[in-house]
Amino acid sequence: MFTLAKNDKLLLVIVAFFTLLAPIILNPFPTESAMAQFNAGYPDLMQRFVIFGIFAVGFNILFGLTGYLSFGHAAFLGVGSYAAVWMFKLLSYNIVPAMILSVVIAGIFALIMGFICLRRSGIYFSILTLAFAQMSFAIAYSVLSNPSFNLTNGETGLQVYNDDPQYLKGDGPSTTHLFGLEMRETFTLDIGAWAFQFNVGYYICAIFLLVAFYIAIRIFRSPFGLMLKAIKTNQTRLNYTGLNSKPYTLFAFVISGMYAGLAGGLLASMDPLAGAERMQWTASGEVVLMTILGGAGTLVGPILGAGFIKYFENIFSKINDSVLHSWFSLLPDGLENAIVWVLHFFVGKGWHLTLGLLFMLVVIFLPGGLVDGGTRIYNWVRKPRNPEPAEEGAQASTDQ
Amino acid sequence: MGILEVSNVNKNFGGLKALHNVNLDIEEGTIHAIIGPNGAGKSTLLNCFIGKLVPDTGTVNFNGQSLLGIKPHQINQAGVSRVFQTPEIFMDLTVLDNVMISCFAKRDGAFSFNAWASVAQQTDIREKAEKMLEDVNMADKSKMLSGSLSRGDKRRLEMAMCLSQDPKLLLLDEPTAGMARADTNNTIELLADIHEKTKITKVVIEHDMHVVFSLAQKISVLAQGTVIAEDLPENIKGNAKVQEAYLGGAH
Amino acid sequence: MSEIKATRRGVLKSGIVLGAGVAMPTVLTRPAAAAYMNEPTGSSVTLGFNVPQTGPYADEGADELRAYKLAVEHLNGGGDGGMMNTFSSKALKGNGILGKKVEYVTGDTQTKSDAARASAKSMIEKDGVVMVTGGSSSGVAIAVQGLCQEAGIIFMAGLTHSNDTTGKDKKANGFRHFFNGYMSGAALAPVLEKMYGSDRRAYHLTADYTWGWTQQESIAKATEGKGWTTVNNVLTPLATTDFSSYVAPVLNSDADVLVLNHYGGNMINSLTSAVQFGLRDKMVNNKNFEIVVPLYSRLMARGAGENVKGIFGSTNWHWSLPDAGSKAFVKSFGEAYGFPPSQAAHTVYCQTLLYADACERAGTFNPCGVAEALEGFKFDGLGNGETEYRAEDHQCFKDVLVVKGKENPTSEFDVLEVVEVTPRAQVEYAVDHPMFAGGDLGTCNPGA
Amino acid sequence: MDAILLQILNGIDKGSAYALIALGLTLVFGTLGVVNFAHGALFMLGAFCAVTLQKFLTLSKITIDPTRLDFLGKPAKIKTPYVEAWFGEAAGQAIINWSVPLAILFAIPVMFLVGVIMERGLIRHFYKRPHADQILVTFGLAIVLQEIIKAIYGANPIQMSAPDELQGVANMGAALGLKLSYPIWRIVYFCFAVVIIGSVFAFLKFTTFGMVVRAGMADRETVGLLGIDIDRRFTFMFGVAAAVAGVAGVMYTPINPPNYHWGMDFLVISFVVVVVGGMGSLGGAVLAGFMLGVLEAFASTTWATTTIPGINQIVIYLVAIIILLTLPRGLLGRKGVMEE
Repeated sequence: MFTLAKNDKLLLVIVAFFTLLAPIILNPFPTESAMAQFNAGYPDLMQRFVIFGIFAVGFNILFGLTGYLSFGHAAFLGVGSYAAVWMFKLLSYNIVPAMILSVVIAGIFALIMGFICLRRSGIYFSILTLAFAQMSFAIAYSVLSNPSFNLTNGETGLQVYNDDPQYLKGDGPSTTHLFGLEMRETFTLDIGAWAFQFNVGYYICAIFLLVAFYIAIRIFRSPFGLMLKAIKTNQTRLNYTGLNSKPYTLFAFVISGMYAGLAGGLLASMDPLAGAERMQWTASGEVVLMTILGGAGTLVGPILGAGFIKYFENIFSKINDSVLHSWFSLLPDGLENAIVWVLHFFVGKGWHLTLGLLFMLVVIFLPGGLVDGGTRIYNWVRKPRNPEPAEEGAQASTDQ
Repeated sequence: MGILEVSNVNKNFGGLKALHNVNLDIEEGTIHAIIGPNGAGKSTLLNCFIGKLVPDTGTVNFNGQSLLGIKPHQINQAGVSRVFQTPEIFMDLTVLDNVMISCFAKRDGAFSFNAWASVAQQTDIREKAEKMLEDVNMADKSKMLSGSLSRGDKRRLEMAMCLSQDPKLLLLDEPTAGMARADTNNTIELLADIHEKTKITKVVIEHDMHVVFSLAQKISVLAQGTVIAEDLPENIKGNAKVQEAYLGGAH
Repeated sequence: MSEIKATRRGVLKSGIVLGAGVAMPTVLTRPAAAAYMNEPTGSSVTLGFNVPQTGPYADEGADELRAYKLAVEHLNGGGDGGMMNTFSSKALKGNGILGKKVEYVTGDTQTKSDAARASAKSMIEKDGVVMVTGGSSSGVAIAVQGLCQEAGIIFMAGLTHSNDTTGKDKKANGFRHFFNGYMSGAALAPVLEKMYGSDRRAYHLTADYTWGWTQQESIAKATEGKGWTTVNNVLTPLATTDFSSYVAPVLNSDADVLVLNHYGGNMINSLTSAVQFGLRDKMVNNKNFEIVVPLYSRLMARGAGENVKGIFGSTNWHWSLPDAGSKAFVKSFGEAYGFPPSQAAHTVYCQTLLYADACERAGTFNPCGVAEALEGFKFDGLGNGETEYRAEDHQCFKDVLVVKGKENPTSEFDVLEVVEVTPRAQVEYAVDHPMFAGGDLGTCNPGA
Repeated sequence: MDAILLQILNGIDKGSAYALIALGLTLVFGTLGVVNFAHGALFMLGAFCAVTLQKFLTLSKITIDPTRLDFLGKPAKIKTPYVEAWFGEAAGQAIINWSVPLAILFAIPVMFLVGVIMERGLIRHFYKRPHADQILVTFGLAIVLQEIIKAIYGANPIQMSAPDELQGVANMGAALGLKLSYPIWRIVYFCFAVVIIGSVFAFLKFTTFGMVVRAGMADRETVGLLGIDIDRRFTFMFGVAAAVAGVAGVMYTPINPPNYHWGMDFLVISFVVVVVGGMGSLGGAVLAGFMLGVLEAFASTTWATTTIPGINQIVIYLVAIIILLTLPRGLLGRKGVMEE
């Protein structure tokens, strides 16, 4: 069934290993220890890791392969979320119809937007998607949430109310579920000082990620994927080779839009609320950051990038001054205060600054992202005396 | 009836007459060179063949089908391949991938949503591409990134990409421009060799006389937007009008 | 799935089997099934302070955080005790809550519902908090309130002024101390009538989102009840920075009052534009043109600078109030940080104390017990006079302050002056009032 | 009639801000071929130059006045700005009163330097990299700059006032018999924008330096071959672009109180303006700036919003999309700029 090359199979197995054991791997520190601050193995964050991983993997199919930089992909995520919540409101909390509708709607939306935006390329394309994203946000935030026609519930976010019809609900659970299996059910396994949380919702997301990742590998290795890479490299040649680049980019756009819709639907399935901020252009910017940070055009890069940024957003932002003080409390007072004073610009509420700096450093020094960094370190460790022969570099960039 | 028929083509840019009543008839299976001094209108004419420019009047027919105003990929799918002045290849991909893309375009048409199959398992395409690379003596470089090839090899690769599609007509736009003498000779040999094997019709636009006279079976001379002569190579050499155009012109 | 009947975040009884299967002798289970979500088992209890630390309301968030820290210090017996000394309920003893030392975690809502819910979830799932509090925007408060209801912990809302928080989006696990749009209208209208007369024509500029609409509706209804006419209501996009194209048409209308239903940066910008266009010096229908900003915040009034002078609005609390509770709070806050607290700081401080007190009185952290203790709870001494947490919708009912931008401020904090303390009876409304209808409180959820 | 004129004025005024930002942005596009997502942040930095100068001018000596009490009932601290102490009260107050216009003198060198440092330290290394990389690195820079400003000045807007003499409204329509009054400072802003735009154009048109830059915009390599150090001139132009954005920010502060988020707020719109105007066309940027400003003002009228609900929120993007689809190179774009 898995007709993958050996390397790809290995990659899939590694990703599967890490995703399935994430609840353990991400919780390296005992619950009561001071380092527990850095544990990321709780359901909500793990869900976000994989959901945004899916989002970024999809975005990478467009950006990484064809080089078209879209600043509007958050719109599809938002549309997917809205579609899913509407399914919860109208049918029941079962996530299956919600997931289907969110992918379909996002796909249709992407088809329309792609059809228009892809008539231009380069920076013009980016600005067009930016304009579309801002328009969608404005429409969702207020135009479509007026009292007479409330499709999005504006600032508050679309959510399920007790008096919603939910025609198919019957006696079913009143929380999101997959044929009765509730998303929020969590088994906590205590081993010594550690507590590991195995959450149903997380594993559903993880399975979706693995499927999405598998599909992405297939696309990367397919003739279709090859054509997309060719578009990035040289559109003129592509056209004179008898290939029509338009449908290729459009399909890539729609596929990545559907990935975003899937991510949006999952987000709503884990937490049945859809807010308009999800559609803002800065949210699109975030997925761009993820993809670049991890490594655009590589298979695992986007997942790494998504994990990295979500970790920052959720863990670094929680390190406040009193936490800092407790870390350095052994130092003399003056020194302690000085260190805390410096650090507090970078953690807690200053996490955006750290992220911005980190991102700049990656773009400047590691154009291939974290994956590139990893490859360089690997090569450096493996062959310290024989620095990068040309063939090696050539191989690396095509294999990934 | 030739394979490519150009009749009464006129093209003006503002007040400038770029092409004036150009008539050409390219015979199937020949190498036909179009020469002329700088600014004679060679590039404009070529652009009319490939849909980039639409002439003000006149027709360009390939196998009876008009080429005017249609998209590059349609022209290619109709059987016209093009080699550029500076090699246009997929620099970020391997040599083998480059040729395979051409083969896919030949097999699957302008678009095919073939996203589930694996490139590695398309054995027919791979074998065809490998065979093609062997034909142009590049089999040993198939795993290299094409961007890292020498200029001569890039040209060779571009040629391989075009030939792998079995075109009916091959347009070559100054195929040896900017090449060292050795590379130029290699390219001439390659072209001659290919022509020996495939007999594909070729239109070469060139101003290197050495290349033209080593290859062409027929030559059209363009000057100031008009065809001033069309004849066999040996006759062109002695043509007074041609000499005047070259000596009285830029050189 | 029903065979493995596990609690939502609880114990894995069958996990022992699993553990034993993997042959790990060190596997321990948690003590018997918890009675409710995140029941504190050690010597401490953790509260979650979820405030905007980045984004447009970061300064409010920072002030809220200061107040939270102060409240925790006071609950644990530190400092001068602040309003604990003036609070009418004497259940709190300065030894934490129910003998457990109070600890806290902080999170960043970014003033986005998504980020706020993510942050609250991590507090619940990772840090095991029993209560989440905070918020500086109604959208965020409603989103987090819904989450807490589902998860089964108490939510003590911070700065949220939309009618919906305790109206159509009310939840059994959520409680609001802050006032709302309806109360602003009810308190402002009589003062406006007194100052500007009953024959006025009002032009509304309204931020185009949920909070703006509910406030506009409330103010329009209340002023129309006093004889005013609402000439026009123009919705302004949230992202607007230059309000000139919305303010200019006011010049050519026959309106003589401009009501700005804006908050935060929007309010500062729209007010600045209105003043620039000379609206305040204008005479219409032989009356002085007036501007009203229904919801005031001192931090924002400071941003608008000179422009707020003489402009009426309402607020939940102000540091210049003379009662003992307010004085005690201003003193401990001022001594700790060097400037007086904002209304956001005040409301979250009260919420923390009220929660702690309810736990003490209920004798448990169980959300259902706490909710019961808060429902219908009457208290005094927290700076707003006699106050009641209404059982039916979990809204606090208390006096509302009508304030005015001060003409001659004596310091940079002295921007607003209290014009009138509107008594509670005047701002009260029925639970099924149309502006609040459509919601369902539901039942309390202990999460287990 | 009055209402329409007023909206045109509003549109022109808004448009002058758009035009000024877009002018600098397109200068950078045209000369350096760099897509600068941090350009909005330069506008914001300029505004905070004004804030900084104001803070600096109002740096105060603190004296304890035992006769007055602060909010805690302790003796109040009275602040007297040092400028008043040094220059005398009247002169000191006048300086503080005129701090915004004065800030231009302060902002020009500072912003020029910021621009030069940015170009030398960062942008220079990205000329040869893809546009996507340029967008990304400048996007990162924009985040860093705004976070630094937030760490220093907080998140709330900071009130800045125009000099007393330039506050209030001018009755412009009196001569024409129209009821048309308009804030003086906004008129000042418009005139200021015209002067800045005019001098940038004149500089490019009539100075040798400008001619070389324009030639470089058209064909960088050829100019380089002539032995002219085009790189140095481009660095200079980047500085100029930064300074233009900076002074635009300075003068905008009395219209809208600045906050750290201005950069991102103006970023999207300024790119839309540049693209609508035509990439690399200075005239196009100015034209598009004014055009979009006026359009936005009209879309905000009650008439427009009742006809098409929400039109005020989307009009600019809608126009941008339509223009890009019908006029591929924008209003006045040149062929071949930024086309991959």
